[in-house]
Amino acid sequence: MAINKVVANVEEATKDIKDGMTLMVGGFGLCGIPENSIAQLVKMGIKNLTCISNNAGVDDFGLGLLLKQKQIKKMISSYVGENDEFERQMLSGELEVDLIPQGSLAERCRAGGAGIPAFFTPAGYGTEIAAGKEVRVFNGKPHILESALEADFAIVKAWKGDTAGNLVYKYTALNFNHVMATAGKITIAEVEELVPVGTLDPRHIHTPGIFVQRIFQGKNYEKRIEQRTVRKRS
Amino acid sequence: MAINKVVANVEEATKDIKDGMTLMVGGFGLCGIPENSIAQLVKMGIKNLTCISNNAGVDDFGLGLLLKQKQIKKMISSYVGENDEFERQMLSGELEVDLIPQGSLAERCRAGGAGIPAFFTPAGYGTEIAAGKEVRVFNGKPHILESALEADFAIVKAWKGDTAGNLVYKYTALNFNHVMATAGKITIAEVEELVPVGTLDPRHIHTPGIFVQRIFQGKNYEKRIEQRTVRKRS
Amino acid sequence: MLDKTGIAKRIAQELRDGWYVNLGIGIPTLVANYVDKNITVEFQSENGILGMGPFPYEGEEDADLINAGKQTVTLLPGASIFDSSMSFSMIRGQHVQLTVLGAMEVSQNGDIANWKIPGKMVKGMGGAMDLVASAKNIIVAMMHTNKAGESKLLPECTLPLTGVACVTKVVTELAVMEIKDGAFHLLERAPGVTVEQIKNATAGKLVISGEVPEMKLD
Amino acid sequence: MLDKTGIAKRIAQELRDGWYVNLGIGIPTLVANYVDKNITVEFQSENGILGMGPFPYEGEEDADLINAGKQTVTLLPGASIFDSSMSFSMIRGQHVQLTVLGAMEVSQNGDIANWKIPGKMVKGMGGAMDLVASAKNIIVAMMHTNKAGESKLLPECTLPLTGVACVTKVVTELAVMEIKDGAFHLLERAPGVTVEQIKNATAGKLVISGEVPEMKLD
Repeated sequence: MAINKVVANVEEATKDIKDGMTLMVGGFGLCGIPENSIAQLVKMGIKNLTCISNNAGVDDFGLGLLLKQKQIKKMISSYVGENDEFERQMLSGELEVDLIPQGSLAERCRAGGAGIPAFFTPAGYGTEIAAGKEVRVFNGKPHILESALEADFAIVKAWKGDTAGNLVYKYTALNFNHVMATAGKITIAEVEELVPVGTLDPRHIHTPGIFVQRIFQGKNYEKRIEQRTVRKRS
Repeated sequence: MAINKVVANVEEATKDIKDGMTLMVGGFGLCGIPENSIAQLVKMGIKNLTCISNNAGVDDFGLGLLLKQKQIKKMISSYVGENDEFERQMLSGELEVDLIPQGSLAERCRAGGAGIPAFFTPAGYGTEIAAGKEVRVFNGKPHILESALEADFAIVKAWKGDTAGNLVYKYTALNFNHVMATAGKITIAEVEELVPVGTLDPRHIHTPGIFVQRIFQGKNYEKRIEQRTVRKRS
Repeated sequence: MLDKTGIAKRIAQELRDGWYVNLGIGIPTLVANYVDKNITVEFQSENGILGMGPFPYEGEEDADLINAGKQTVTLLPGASIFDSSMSFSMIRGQHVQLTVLGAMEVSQNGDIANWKIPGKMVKGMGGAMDLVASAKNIIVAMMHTNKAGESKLLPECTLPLTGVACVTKVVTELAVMEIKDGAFHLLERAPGVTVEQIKNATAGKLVISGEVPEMKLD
Repeated sequence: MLDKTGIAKRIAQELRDGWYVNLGIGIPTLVANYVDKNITVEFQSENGILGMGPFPYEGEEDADLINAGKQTVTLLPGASIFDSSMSFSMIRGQHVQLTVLGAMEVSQNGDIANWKIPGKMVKGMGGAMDLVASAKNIIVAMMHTNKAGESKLLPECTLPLTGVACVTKVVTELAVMEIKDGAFHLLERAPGVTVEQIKNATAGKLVISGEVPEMKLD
């Protein structure tokens, strides 16, 4: 049989997350975010968190909920645009912010999971992002050295997951969830549908269970849409 | 509609492969190798090839067919064990061989496709593989700097592919085929089954069509098994 | 003079059959509406889509299917979905033929500034730094001057850079310019716009060779 | 003294519930046959399998489903398939808890040589260098001496290295040894083998503390 990663609920999954820890939180905007786990972190009232997440949610949803309670000390993100409370805390100096090019953020998470401590990328060369970083020219083009990111916990959201921790994501909810799942010392996956092993096609698994330490059946997903754009039927 | 990558046949797919070029050839052992394209390269009689491939085939199949015709000048591989002609050419000095740790080979191909010119890995530190390579310590552990690999042509074999070049592999025939597909200046995919766009689930595509320049319906796959191991029914 | 739609239409003329294209937020997004019917291009969205389609019909929005601007979108036949690291492998590895994005400033050297104004709230660069550092062909869509009437085409950028020596063309409400050899080379005038107007609105070095044609838009 | 099966059985006792394990070719492969029924482990094969099962029944072999030794295998429920770069992400990223592999020489410092003999045909290191450079827990399964009767447990390896200071335990036909502080620490004797025999067969520094128990095999 496969290794069983199932925990009873969000409380058990997150029980040992502590003040001051570094968390990776999957999602892009509000798409594919671990809603249940974020709500539980709010409830637990853990403080001084460093959150690595592409975005910072909106005022009343996603990581915005943790920001409102001032539980986050530092955000490591690529874009944090839709959040007034974030802006207030950042401008007042309450919140540290480390902005990273989105591709470098993704690659640094992947590197963290893949045992690659550092790599060269052209992104950010010649900008303030490159300050203090090693520059090296390859094929006539300057690159900067970026380092791997790791986290005490990676918290991701998947569409379907099996008891062995294998994960499948729905459409663009894949985004940062997969790379972050690989980079947590402990990775927690909440899923819309927890299925028995043997249900998911071995060829179609996005995140193999080896990267996931805990999985639980999530509930009451709101799946809020940030920018509802539609066209008229002609 | 999607961009159409279909070419009529193996002749058209390979027509501009020339003497002295560097080719990546997908597969692991004889599993998932581009049989049609290899046969065509033999027929074309192209010489002085540098082949990047995890293995070198066997005497009468896979890249062994190119070796027999002395079409390969240099092999870049991780394991070349099952081939007497290879051994003869290597020991006589006719064939250059660059042996690379398998994980570094995979990562160097991925890096080539991903615009990462170099990365640090612990693999090979303290061995002859590290000769002449930069060593740097991260988290107390020494790593060596490895560079990206690219190829004039990457030739891969998939199970199903659509006209837009999207590829799905069958089980472990995935192996090096995906990373190599991303790293060719021109990538040729031969498939067991060429299907219309819209047939493959967008969530289950292993190699997005953007990496594939030419795709064709292969034929007469032999799919030889190198080590047939079975158990008795009890 | 062009409106935003006009700029998008003109940029759409730059697209070539078989290209993969990444469109930024704002005017660049509009480019998708004006692709020549005789060519096929596929749109890449850096959050993980290739083969992105138009907005969904009302009632068919899926919270799990958005573009990099967080807008609900659809998939065209032949589309694929992938994770953020593979998405930027495509971008960094130069598999995307064209990137179109907005800017606050562009220099005659091809430097671009579009992510940060000192003293103002910084929202972040998103994928812009990866895109401009990687793509071989980068077209900037923007207004020629800012709200104060000052040129956004400069000898050197004054704002923090997003990337250096990377922009290949700029399309504004006034003109199409190519950037090479440390100068803006005027290729086309917008309908009704004079070379003089463009000169006056361009602070960076502007090269004008012979007669400058007026752009043709359908 | 143990035969190959005995070595595999003894190594199987090192497995812990919930571990992912990579088994090399030869004796290590046999370990899979002796896993305690009360624990669950999953086997990783570096060509791209997690949850590898036993050989297929005759007639059910699939050329597209092989292990790193190119042998036809099966998948267990919960298995997953992935490409070579993700496979080595698992290995390099230390997600695999235990690697078991064969060796030609092991030094008292934990260095291992198992891929090349100067003057002989070199077949390549395959994934061995990545595995030994990455795994936290590396057990070597091998014979204590070579065919000439010379010890393979040495002060220093004489053959080209595969990795440095990485082997944690060695299990041979004679003994189980832990490597730490620059020495082989004798943990267990094989049935019927004396400490003297092990001493004589070990060229590297061997530390013996108190009574050395005989290993227990079912």
